[in-house]
Amino acid sequence: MHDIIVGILLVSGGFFACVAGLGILRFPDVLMRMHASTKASTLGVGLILTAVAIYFGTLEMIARSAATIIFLLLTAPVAAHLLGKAAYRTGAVLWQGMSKDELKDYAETEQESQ
Amino acid sequence: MTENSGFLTWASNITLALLLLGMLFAVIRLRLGPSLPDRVVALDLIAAIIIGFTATLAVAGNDAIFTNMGLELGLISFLSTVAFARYIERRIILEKKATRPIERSTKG
Amino acid sequence: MQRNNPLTLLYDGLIVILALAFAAFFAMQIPTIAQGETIRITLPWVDFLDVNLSFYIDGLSLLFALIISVVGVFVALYSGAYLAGHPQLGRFRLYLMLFMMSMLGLVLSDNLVLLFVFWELTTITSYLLIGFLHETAQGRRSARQALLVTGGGGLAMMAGFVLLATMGGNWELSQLLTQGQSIKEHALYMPTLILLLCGAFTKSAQYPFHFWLPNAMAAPTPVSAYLHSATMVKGGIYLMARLYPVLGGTPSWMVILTVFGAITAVWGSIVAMRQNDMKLVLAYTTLMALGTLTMLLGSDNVVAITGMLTFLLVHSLYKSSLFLIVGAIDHESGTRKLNELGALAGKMPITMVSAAAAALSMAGIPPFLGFVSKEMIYSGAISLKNMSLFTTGSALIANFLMVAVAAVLILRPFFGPAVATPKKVHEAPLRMWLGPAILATLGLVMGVMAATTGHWLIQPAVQAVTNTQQEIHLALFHGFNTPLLLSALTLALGIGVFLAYRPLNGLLAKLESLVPVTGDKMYDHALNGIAKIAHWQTDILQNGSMHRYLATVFATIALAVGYTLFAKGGIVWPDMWPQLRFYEWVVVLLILASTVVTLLAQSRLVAISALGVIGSCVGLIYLMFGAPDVALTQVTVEILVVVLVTVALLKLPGHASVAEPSGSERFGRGVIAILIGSVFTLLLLAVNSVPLDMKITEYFAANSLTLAHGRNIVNVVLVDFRGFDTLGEITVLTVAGITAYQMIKLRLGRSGK
Amino acid sequence: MNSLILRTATKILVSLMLLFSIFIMLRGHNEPGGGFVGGLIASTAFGLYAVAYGPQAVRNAIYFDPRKIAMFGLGLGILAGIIGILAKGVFLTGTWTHLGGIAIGTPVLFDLGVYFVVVGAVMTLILAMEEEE
Repeated sequence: MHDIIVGILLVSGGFFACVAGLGILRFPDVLMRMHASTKASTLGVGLILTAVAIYFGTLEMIARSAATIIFLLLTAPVAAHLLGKAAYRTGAVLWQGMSKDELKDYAETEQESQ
Repeated sequence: MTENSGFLTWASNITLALLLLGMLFAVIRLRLGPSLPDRVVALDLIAAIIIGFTATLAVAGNDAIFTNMGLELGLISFLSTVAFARYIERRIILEKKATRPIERSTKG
Repeated sequence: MQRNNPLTLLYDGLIVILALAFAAFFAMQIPTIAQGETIRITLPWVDFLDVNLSFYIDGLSLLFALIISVVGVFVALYSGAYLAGHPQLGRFRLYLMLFMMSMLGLVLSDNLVLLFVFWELTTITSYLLIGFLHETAQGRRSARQALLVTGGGGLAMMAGFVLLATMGGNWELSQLLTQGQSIKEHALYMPTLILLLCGAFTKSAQYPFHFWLPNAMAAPTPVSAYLHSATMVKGGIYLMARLYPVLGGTPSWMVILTVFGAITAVWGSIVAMRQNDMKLVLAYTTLMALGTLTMLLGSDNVVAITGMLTFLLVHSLYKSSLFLIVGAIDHESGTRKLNELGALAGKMPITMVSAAAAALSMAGIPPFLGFVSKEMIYSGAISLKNMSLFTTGSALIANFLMVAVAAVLILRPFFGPAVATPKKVHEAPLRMWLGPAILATLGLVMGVMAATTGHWLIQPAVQAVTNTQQEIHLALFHGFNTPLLLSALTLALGIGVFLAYRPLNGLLAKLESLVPVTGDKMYDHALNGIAKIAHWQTDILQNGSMHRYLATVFATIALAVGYTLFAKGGIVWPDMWPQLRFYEWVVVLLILASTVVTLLAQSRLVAISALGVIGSCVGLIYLMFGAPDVALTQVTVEILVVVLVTVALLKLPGHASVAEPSGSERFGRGVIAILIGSVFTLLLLAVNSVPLDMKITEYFAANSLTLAHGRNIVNVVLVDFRGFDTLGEITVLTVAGITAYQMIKLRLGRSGK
Repeated sequence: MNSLILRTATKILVSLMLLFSIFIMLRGHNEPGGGFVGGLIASTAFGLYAVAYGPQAVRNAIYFDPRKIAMFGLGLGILAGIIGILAKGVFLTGTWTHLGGIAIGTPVLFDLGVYFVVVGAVMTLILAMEEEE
């Protein structure tokens, strides 16, 4: 029973990581690729880490996996934010189909200030 | 630490394969990536997958030693993305100072 | 002449007393050595190389030691007055004393290495003494030239000594002298001879290497008197004489020495005729003397050797006194050019007398020892079995030119028409005329008592050189025989040449201009050539482009390691495909993929980040093969590199894109890359095939916990067992950090780019 | 980079990283870790701080000049060696004492020295490059 849960978690984690890779490849512009990269990968890796925690079962291992997950959850969004801002600022090629661009007016004002 | 059951080894192998497939896609994006931010996104994903990789190895190899690297990588892989982001931003300002028109960053 | 304060007189006195002490000590040894005994003192110095301070006094070394110390006394006395008031007189005394000690050491040492050490010491002290008046560029140049030429010769000689010692099986000269026969037949005889003659010929300024001696006249006159006439330049002669029983007597020895000696002698005397500066005249006559000595050493009969040794003694006496006299004239009148001097006889009577005596001995006029030595030379040359005509001929030419030069040297300045001289001339101070006077009278006294000098001084030396108990007897008059006839002929020709001095000078000038290249020019060409080669080589190897450096480094490694692997047959092809688990295969695949990305990357940053991916994969491999520490370090370093590179690229915007290499260059780099890659793969395969020596690992595994209280062997080894290496590494790391910091700050300061 | 989000994240992360680096350094003797890796992680933490708050903030934070830190590290290393001489007569021999139940020894001191050297050297580089503006 214990193995089956670990196995399922592992495979689903792997699956999400693979989807993240696919996402990066298929999405048209930078910002959308970031969606895939940060969200899917964090989920994938998170699942694998929980699988590890369950597999070993010792307190130390659970704490270590939990710490790794927290670190990931902490760093991934900040990284994505910075990257997005930098990409947008430096005139990344944006997808035509984009419906709303909230950052446009704000970006102009900030550009002048620099 | 008994040897893994058949199902578990099968599962970990599949996960490893999926992870590495994702990594392969990322490397392709790294090659194709029109602009530098695309490439940085690919690198970010590779870092995340490596953490996953070490975790799966811990299960496959039935040894807790692998998790150290994952833990540490989780913390510091963030810095490379930050450094890249800063580079992307600063480069444009330097070019502006050098009064060259902003060419759409098609080349990395 | 300002009053000398008592202190300088004391210091002058000290060095004179030292020289006197040596002279007295060696004089006391004359009786014991004359009976054929030899004194040998050995002090252990470097045992395992069997190099020890062993000194050996026999006839030859005693003769040299006496010359060195006696002439040394008068030179020391003379230089006190000559350089009075010179700011660095103290340093001059030190160099002079150092030279005397090293010269004595050279002639007395028995161990080959010790002889070489003293040989080099004389070279260095001669460099210091020639360069004493270092204000003039000419002084510096000639000092350096003397050092390079004699030093180079010294190195060749050292190689010769090593060969000699291996042949003779012993480093002590006294033992080697007994094995003459076996050494002469030895296969290594010829190279040893060439190497040793290189040393001797450079030191004694023989033909190809003679150019440094006239230039050495830039030294103060007492130095020229002491080093470049009486003692140092005779070091080479001493070496050849000392090794005569071991190496002498073979046809190659005789031909080389006779030919080169004759050329130097004749060439020296011809050029001496043309000189206007008295010191240069004496310098070229010294060349003549050295040439004659070498020529005579090339002979194989005892009479010639006796002639050579007497001439050696005579030459030291009259040449040193003449040099000192020229110094006195220069010191008094401010010039030593022949055409600017005249009628000094009245003003400098005593110097005139001793100059006349020295010149007569030089010309070989009967009562003087010079005549006795010339007679012996002629009788020796005639009785030579082979090349006797050539030797007698060149001896004759050299000697009659000597007579002419002697006449020029004395008649023009002392008795010639009066000429205004820069300084008002009056007799040289006591200390400056005493030396030449005594040396010149010695020449006369020894000439008159030829038999006693022969028995006490020359005979033991001849026995030492020829290694036989040969009786010799010197006499003023051997009856009417061809040598006497030859002497008369020399005298007549000499006076003839003196009278026809003016036209002869023009002829000689033309002759000299015919000579395409002189030693001096060759020396300059050689130096410039070396500089050019260095320049050319730096241009190729260090032209500032990193690609060039890397390419050279990798190419050399690949070729060197590859060749050894190939030549030693170290290529081990694994018999079966490596058994790797599924995911290890995939990591390998990933590394290949990212390598491709690196290769095709346009922007430098992409290349570096792809390399980063390879680094992380390698980190994974470390992890999989049980090296977590290394994996941790590897990955962290990858991240830090990214930070540094992005910052660097911000500072160097121009470098962001990779410069497109040209077709051929790209191909070249590709070839080198493939080469180095395959070589290392083969190397690793070879290493893999050898069973791993588990001894160390077992030791650490066993002791890591017990001795060092730690389970993580890697870190325990790093910090405890091999702590010292880590200490070295962290020092290197600190230094690297600091230097990098300085360089960055330096760049900021200079260009701020 | 004056992005507010980065600054707040850095505040938390840097302290976590420093703690983690000391943790890695201290457990180095028995489990993977040690002076080198600890130092590297600390330098990464300070690097992040430099990116977020600028090099001058880092210099104020670490108070001492990084080169001095590197020198201090070397001093510790040599001190560990000297203790080895005093105690066992041979330079750098590990001497262990039991202080309050836990074993403390010169190798740990040496490891601390290595830690400071790595931090000092890497920080000198990073700050020099950052400040070169």
